[in-house]
Amino acid sequence: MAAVRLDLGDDERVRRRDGSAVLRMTEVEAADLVLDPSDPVTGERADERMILNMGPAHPSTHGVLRLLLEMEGETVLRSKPIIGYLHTGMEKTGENLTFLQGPTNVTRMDYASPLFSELVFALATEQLLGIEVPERATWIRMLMCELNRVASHLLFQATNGMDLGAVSMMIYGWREREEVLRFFEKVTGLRMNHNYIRPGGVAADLSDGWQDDVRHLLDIIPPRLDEYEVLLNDQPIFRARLQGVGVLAPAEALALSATGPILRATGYDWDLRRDEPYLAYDRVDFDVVVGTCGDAFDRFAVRLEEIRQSLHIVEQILDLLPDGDYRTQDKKVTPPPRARIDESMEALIHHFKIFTEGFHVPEGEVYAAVESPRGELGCYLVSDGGPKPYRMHIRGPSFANLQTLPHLMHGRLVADAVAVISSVDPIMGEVDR
Amino acid sequence: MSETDVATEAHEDAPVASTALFGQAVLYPDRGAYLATVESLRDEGYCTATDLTIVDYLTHPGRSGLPGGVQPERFEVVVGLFDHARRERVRLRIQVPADDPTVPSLFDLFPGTEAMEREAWDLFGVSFEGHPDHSRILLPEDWVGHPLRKDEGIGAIPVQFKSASDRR
Amino acid sequence: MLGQYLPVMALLVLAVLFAALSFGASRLLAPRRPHDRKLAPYECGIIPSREAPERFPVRFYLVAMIFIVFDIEIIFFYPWAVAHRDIGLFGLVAVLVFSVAVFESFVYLIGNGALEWGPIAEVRKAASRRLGSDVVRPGVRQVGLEGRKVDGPTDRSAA
Amino acid sequence: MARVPILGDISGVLDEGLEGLEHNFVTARIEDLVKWSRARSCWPATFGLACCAIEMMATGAAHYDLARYGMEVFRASPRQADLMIVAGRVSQKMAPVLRQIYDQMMEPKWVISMGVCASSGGMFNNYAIVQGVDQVVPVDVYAPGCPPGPETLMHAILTLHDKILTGELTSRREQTGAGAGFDLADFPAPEPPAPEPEEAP
Repeated sequence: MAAVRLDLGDDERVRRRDGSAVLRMTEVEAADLVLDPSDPVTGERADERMILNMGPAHPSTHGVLRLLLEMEGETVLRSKPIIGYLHTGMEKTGENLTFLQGPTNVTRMDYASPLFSELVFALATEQLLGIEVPERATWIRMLMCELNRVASHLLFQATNGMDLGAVSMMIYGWREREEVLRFFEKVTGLRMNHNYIRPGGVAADLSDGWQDDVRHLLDIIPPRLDEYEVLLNDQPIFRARLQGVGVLAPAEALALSATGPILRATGYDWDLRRDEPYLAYDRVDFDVVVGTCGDAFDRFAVRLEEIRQSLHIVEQILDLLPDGDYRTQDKKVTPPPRARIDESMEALIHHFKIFTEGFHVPEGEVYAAVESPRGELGCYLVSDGGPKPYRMHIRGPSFANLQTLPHLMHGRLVADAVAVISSVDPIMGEVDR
Repeated sequence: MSETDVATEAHEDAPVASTALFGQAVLYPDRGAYLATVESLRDEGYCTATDLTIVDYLTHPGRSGLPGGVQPERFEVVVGLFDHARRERVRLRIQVPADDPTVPSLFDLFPGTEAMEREAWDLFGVSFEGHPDHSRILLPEDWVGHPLRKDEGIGAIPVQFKSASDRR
Repeated sequence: MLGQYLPVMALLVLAVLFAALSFGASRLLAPRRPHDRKLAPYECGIIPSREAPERFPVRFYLVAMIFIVFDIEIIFFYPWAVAHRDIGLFGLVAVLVFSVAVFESFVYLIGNGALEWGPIAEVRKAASRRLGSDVVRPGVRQVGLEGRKVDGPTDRSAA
Repeated sequence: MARVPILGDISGVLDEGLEGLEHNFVTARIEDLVKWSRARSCWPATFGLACCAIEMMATGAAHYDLARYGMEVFRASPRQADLMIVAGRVSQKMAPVLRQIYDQMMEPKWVISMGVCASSGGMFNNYAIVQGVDQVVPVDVYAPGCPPGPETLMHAILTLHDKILTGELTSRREQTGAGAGFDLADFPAPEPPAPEPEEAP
């Protein structure tokens, strides 16, 4: 296993604090910097430089990311991602919601792959509770998460194509994504923000006849992926726009805590599903997709191949999914079925207690992590024994991956900056929380 | 389950108490030995810092799970490191008193914690010495206060029911 | 004689009419709420804190110069193109001499790197260097090889 | 009192534009023409903030196809946009940016507040989220839902178009002094035509 020692070798610029690639100053200072030729980095060519603001309302910043670009002509020298334009105070809200309501808050963080946030919150809560989730729930969670990865990567293909000018890619990408969302709506009742994976299992069993729907997906998506290959991979213009753009070395990616497709694109094979198996990933075989040169084209190719790997996993789940109940039968955690409430007083009490005050989670702290389409999505949960989490921190993969932006854009053209932002594929809901 | 075996690892000066929670090692270095501990862990093979966050224990002082030698304080900096070769995680919990909320910055060891430390400063008000760009990251630059502290309310506005149309 | 210019005049009238109509209609029918923010430059939503920089890098002006060079040249080709049969070889040589003179200034501009806009040198060098190892490992699928030859160390990563 | 034979009193035109015209037979037809053109091709400005933006893009994509209402082009710059769909939760840091972009949009402009987070702060009643976008910009149509499905968004857009055509929107604006503030619940979508009973074979 390629365990590259953390040697920043040929790439000292990450360590140097003279702002080698990152514009480490506030907006006001950045505005005045340009007029001051005595600055050690800009030196006497200060008048050649200008600070351009690629602001929150920009078509290609994937939401409300803002970039301060220090540029000389068309070449980006230093840049600084400014975030916070979608800060929703979710971690504070998380401390005011019970453990049962938690998934509704967490699922709105990474809105391209909401089921992963729910999964990591549920796993952390279950570890604190010390309960076991029935087999069927584990496999249903895996099925839904892999399909969510397919939907999220299709969203990436769509927006990445549009950012690079292949506007028809936006239409194709969404066409496939609608198919997956239709299956989600059938099972969970919602196209997004499902609140489907809850502590103790899943909200509802799979809709009957789900095998045919999944087989329908498995039939139509792979041939269309080959269409994307023809449309994008084989085109010299598309390759020229992406190859050699935004190169990242494995050591640099590790130093900047980048995870997911960005880390794998540098040739460093690290995937939590294989290296720290959770759910039932050790009973399913799939390949970890790895790139060669660590540039924007590799990130694109890794995500395209990961869609196929996820579909391969879904194929295996189709016939491995066990029967049984889809939620833990522990009375304290799972509210009783609606019919039972009329019959037994105890069920009514449990129902009332769970839905008003919520179940109490023993005191303790835990860190659970899953492999979301953007990288390692972690949930650090501290409980003080009460029904509400004392502290809920979500480690957003895009938050860490966004730090690689200045190093990827250093010294490249502004047009490449758009390609780099799109290849990092940040979701601002998860970055700003 | 969480078995608490206090394995004190011998370091140059203060021994670092450690427990194991849910299969993940947890170390409790004090502020002085913080950088040294992280440096030695990094040389051992912990090649990436996955997470850095802060917990404010103002309204939950009596928390169990802390090994004997550690004196619980109000703030607790929690750093997650990951060793990819041995597939092992370690979590450092560093106690930070309320009256002097400063902690040395990890930027020189793990540049990836730069944004995480800025977020910790922004939402909790614990400053990091030696951080290259010590400014707010999520809140507007002129924001007063650190919202994730336990003594600051959630800032909810009582819902004013606007003129619900009477036709319903 | 004047008839020749009739289509040109008709075109001119049409153009003026269309312009006047559209300006008039928008002037008359659009509600007017002038506002200083409406006139402020669009900075992706950020309120510009200081004046936009007047000093632009020279490179932008060089591109304008190159356009001017070719634009003027084409305009002088028109009269030649219309009458090239009458003035025959002599006209051709004159035009060629003229275009060589203009082209010479274009070569000078290119020589001075007017069109070198690409990324700075040291970044271009690291373009497509293999980073990971090319040894096929079980359970790991290598992608990103389409359409490029990848040079660089074969198996750099320690086992 | 400048009177012109056909158009009648046009003194108010220079500063009021369309509204300044005296309402008679001819100007009414011009008004209809102008309102029809405004309703049938109002281009939305890309103002996707959070989860609702994904649903807005889904509405713009092939399956739900906003292009059938003449809105397939999401203009990036406010100079070329008539309609601002506030899709997502507006944070305190984003509010001045939202106001700046609204001010830089050309007249006449409309605002659809998509999703409960934009309409009322939604489930995030905390320090970071503006509790309702109508505190920042005058809103014309509120679309409920979290996120509102593409059908709900199209229902909101159709309601907006009808209100532009009937002119009720501009009159409602004078009345409220700010946005027209139509609530979708007051305008139930027309029921699909009842399937004709099949004749007996």
